[in-house]
Amino acid sequence: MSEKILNKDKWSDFVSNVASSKQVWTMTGDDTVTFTPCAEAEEAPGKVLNATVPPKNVVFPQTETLFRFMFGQLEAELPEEAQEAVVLGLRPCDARAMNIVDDLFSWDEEDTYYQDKRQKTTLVGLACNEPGINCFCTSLEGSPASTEGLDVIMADLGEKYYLQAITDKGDKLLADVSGQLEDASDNDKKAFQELAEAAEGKIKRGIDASGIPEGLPNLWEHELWQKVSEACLGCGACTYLCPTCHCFDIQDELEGFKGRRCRMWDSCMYGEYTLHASGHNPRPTRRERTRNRINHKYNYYVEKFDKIACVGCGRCINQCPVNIDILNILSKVKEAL
Amino acid sequence: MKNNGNPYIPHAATVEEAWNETYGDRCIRTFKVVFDDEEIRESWEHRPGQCAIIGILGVGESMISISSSPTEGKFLRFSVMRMGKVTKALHQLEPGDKMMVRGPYGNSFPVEEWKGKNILTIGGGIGQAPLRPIVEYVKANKDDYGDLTTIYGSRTSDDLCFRNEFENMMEDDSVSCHLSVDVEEQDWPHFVGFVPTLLMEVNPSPENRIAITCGPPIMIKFVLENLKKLGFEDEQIYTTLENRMKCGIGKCGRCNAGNLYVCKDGPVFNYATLKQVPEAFA
Amino acid sequence: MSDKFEPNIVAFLCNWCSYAGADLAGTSRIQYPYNIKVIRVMCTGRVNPLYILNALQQGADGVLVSGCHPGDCHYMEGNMFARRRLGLMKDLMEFVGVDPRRFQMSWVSASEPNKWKEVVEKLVEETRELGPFEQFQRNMINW
Amino acid sequence: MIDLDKLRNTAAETVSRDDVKHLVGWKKGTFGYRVAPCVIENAEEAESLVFSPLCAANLATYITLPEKLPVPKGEQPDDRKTALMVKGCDSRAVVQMLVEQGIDRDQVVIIGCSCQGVVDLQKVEEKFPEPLDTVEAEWKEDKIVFKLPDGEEEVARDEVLADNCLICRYPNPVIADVSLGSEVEPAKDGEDSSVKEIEDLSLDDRWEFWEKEFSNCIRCYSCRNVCPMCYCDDCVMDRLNPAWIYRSVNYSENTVFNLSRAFHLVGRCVDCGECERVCPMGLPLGKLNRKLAREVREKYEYEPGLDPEEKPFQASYRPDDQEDFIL
Repeated sequence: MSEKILNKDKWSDFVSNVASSKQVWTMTGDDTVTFTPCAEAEEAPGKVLNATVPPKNVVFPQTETLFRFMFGQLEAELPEEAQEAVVLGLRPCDARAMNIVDDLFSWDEEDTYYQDKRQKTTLVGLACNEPGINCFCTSLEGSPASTEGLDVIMADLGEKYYLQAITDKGDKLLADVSGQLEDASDNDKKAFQELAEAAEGKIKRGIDASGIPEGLPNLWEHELWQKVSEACLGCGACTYLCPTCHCFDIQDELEGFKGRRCRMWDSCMYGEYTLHASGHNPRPTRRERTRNRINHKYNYYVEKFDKIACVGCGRCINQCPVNIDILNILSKVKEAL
Repeated sequence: MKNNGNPYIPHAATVEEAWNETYGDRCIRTFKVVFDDEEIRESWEHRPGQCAIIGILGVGESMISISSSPTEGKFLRFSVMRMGKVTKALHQLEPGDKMMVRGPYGNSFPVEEWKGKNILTIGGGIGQAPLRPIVEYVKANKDDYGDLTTIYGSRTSDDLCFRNEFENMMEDDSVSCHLSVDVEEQDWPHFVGFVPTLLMEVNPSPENRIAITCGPPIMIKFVLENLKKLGFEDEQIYTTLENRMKCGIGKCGRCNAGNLYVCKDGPVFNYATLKQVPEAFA
Repeated sequence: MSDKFEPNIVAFLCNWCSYAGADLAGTSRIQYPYNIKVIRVMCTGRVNPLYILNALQQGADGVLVSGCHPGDCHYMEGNMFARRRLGLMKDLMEFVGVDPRRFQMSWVSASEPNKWKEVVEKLVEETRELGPFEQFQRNMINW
Repeated sequence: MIDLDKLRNTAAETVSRDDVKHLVGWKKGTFGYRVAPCVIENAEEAESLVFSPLCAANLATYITLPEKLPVPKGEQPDDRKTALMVKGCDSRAVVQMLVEQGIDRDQVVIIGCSCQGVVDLQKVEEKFPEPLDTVEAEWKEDKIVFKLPDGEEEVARDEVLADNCLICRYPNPVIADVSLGSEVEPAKDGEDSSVKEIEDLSLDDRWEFWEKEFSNCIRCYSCRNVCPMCYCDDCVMDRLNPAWIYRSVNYSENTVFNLSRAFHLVGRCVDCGECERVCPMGLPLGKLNRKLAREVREKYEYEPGLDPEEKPFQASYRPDDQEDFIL
């Protein structure tokens, strides 16, 4: 796989070169950073640790049209095909998250909307040199420079980027824009590896996740769930901002006689999520919902796809309005095992 | 319009017949529905116990169990209780109107495994709708199975579903059919009392018998207790779970009861598997 | 059809006064612009600001809420609550950048068909001048 | 300044009363500048309570937040009181709930703590990046002291206080069964200058500003769920039949959601700043509420949450209310 070097001063025409054929998504915004499509990006990425909203909205948008129709008629008109896209500067943990969620969207029946976008998206990840205080990717088989799920991995070597293609898609992308790239030397590669180890050492938080997936079922009625969830507000922040959360709702919308069926993100922390039309709710309080959220990621998903549906990005810890900390919950679970 | 692999596109279907089983605010209306598209009508096959998602474009869709057995013909039957936005819209459909159907979803009753066994169905209120396909399937393949016993009860006689079918099942001696209403009513010839007590009255022997039950959670709780008293093993007891479902194909993540996805691993569950999942009866 | 922009105005009229006033305007053959689409409510106190936002969202270019003069309210104080509530709604919409003339309120009693005609004409004129409402309409969202 | 032992003893006494179910207070967070709301049931747990410039959470929302489960047959509902610690603005929220009969007075035991203003985490992080180990903070006259891992840092209050605290009019609790801490004098200028800035913009610039903000909203409803004034059982925004707003997330539905929510707080919002603090997308929601609160104060001389006997703003009127906008 090809290994290239890109000088930072050539960054903007590297982006516009890629943008000429593909839709480029990069981190934009000053205080709240999100992934948005933009034709050209002036300054190089990396000054912000991670986007508030994960890049899952590139392949699984918050609101997505399933099909359009005219009210009273039966023809369903599909939306246009997705266009080729490149996500520039996402972090390795978000790419691992996409890898985890891919299994669900191709489980048994293909989700054509997700697969169409996923296959047409090339992920160019930026390794973390300065992990955040709440990052714990190393406890879940991830690392600040992991290449799992990525097509190209970039490393910030100071005034230039070291690019290494991981998949054929990545190779092809680097070939398409070889104009601004030069071949990487061995000490570039060595610098990349040193940076990777150094970053791994800077991760302070973590949890020994062994034994949690198997142990969770017999903690069903444990009182820790009440204790950790009593401050919870039941808002959707932790799930909307979680890269491995994939739950959605399907609704019909009408505008005059034009109609569409669309799906949008939903959160298991809302009360209406499991509310039956009869008024019965199998998960009536925030205790059950918090228990379900943790069990889904650390037990149910493991049973079905043999992967823990958490990549340790730390967003739910950073963004929770009342400081409900998943690592704190997991350590309580470990104690109670 | 074929959906070329897109699992979310529903198919148009015409309501051939529609009638009200019960009246009042939570009334139940049954629809006999046939697909408009020839190819889909032929290529569609479902097994008893499976569900389909029916709805009206512009209103929404909801998961309803198919209450007709594949042996009855190329149509689908749905019995819908009037509860929310979609079911209220469905209840206004008259013969000739259109609804959108997609599916079939979920697993089915393991009819192969049950060959040669006696079948006992215990239903309550709308709970009889998911059980009707297995009753019709067993009646259609009488010689593959042992005897068929159906127990069905509801609050009052006007809440009784499939009244005419139960009437002629009473005459048919190959089926031992038992009806009940909760409260004494004049000119009600059959049993009066709750379904679990009727079950103890009928006192079916657990010998080589499969019990399938479906109905309000409170009824299921006592039926399971009585079945244990009668000596039924956990593996012999089946039930269907009715959680809120949206996508039907295991993606939207909301139908899980514990680690079971009701739309993929269910809705038909063996009581032995359900026992390990405390959330199943939440 | 004239090529002038024909605004689409939704009016919530109180059943006892303004609706009767508009009805009287009709029966006494008073001509007033047809752009107004009337929704009868039992009292202006019943008009929830969410209706105004919803109307603007679904294609209205202007919204009018018209009810009884102070003191005439069939329910004694419905219009008083409406005055206070919808007055602040106007300030909020103006603060967010919606032109205040998009949403107006008026007192029209059952015996004032002429005032009803003036109010409607003034409203249609102002909304025509403002042009179509394009700030948070649903049909501008690309599906 | 409130000394912690007095606070903890009061809490311990209150929670051990047999007519009190639990006490809602603040405790040290799990990392950095965080302080988490906590529910304590017995006296020992009272030891973990703190009160510092980091205690931004408005605990009044925890009176109505717990879901009321159906009581199994034969059992009595647990109607013991909820005790909670309130700052000045939080206490006004409790009073406003009493005014609207959302709760009744004997359902709560209120421990008032006079507050010298809580910090805005973003402002603090710009000065001192958030460390991993928990940081304690204290008021010291007009400064705030942060005990960071590598030494104490002092910074002027006005540089790090939250916007609504800079213009706080009621730092001392307006209602309390037990009040702690000495009198704190309110801010001199009680007006929000940023509201004035937006008002001076032209109409189109204002819409451009708010359209960009509302397009960022991801409708996670943190602002609604944190707000003590949003305690309806089923919110009109969640209705499906009729669906007043659709669940799809775009600037049209977001605008109507945010405007309606701001409007539902007219004459009710006590400006505790929680909606702005918890919004993950950083929407300046407080500006909407403060603009409306100023209108209500100037035009109708009404301030919410001061006197439990007062009539609710939207359920009362005066004959000479302003009506120049009416044709």
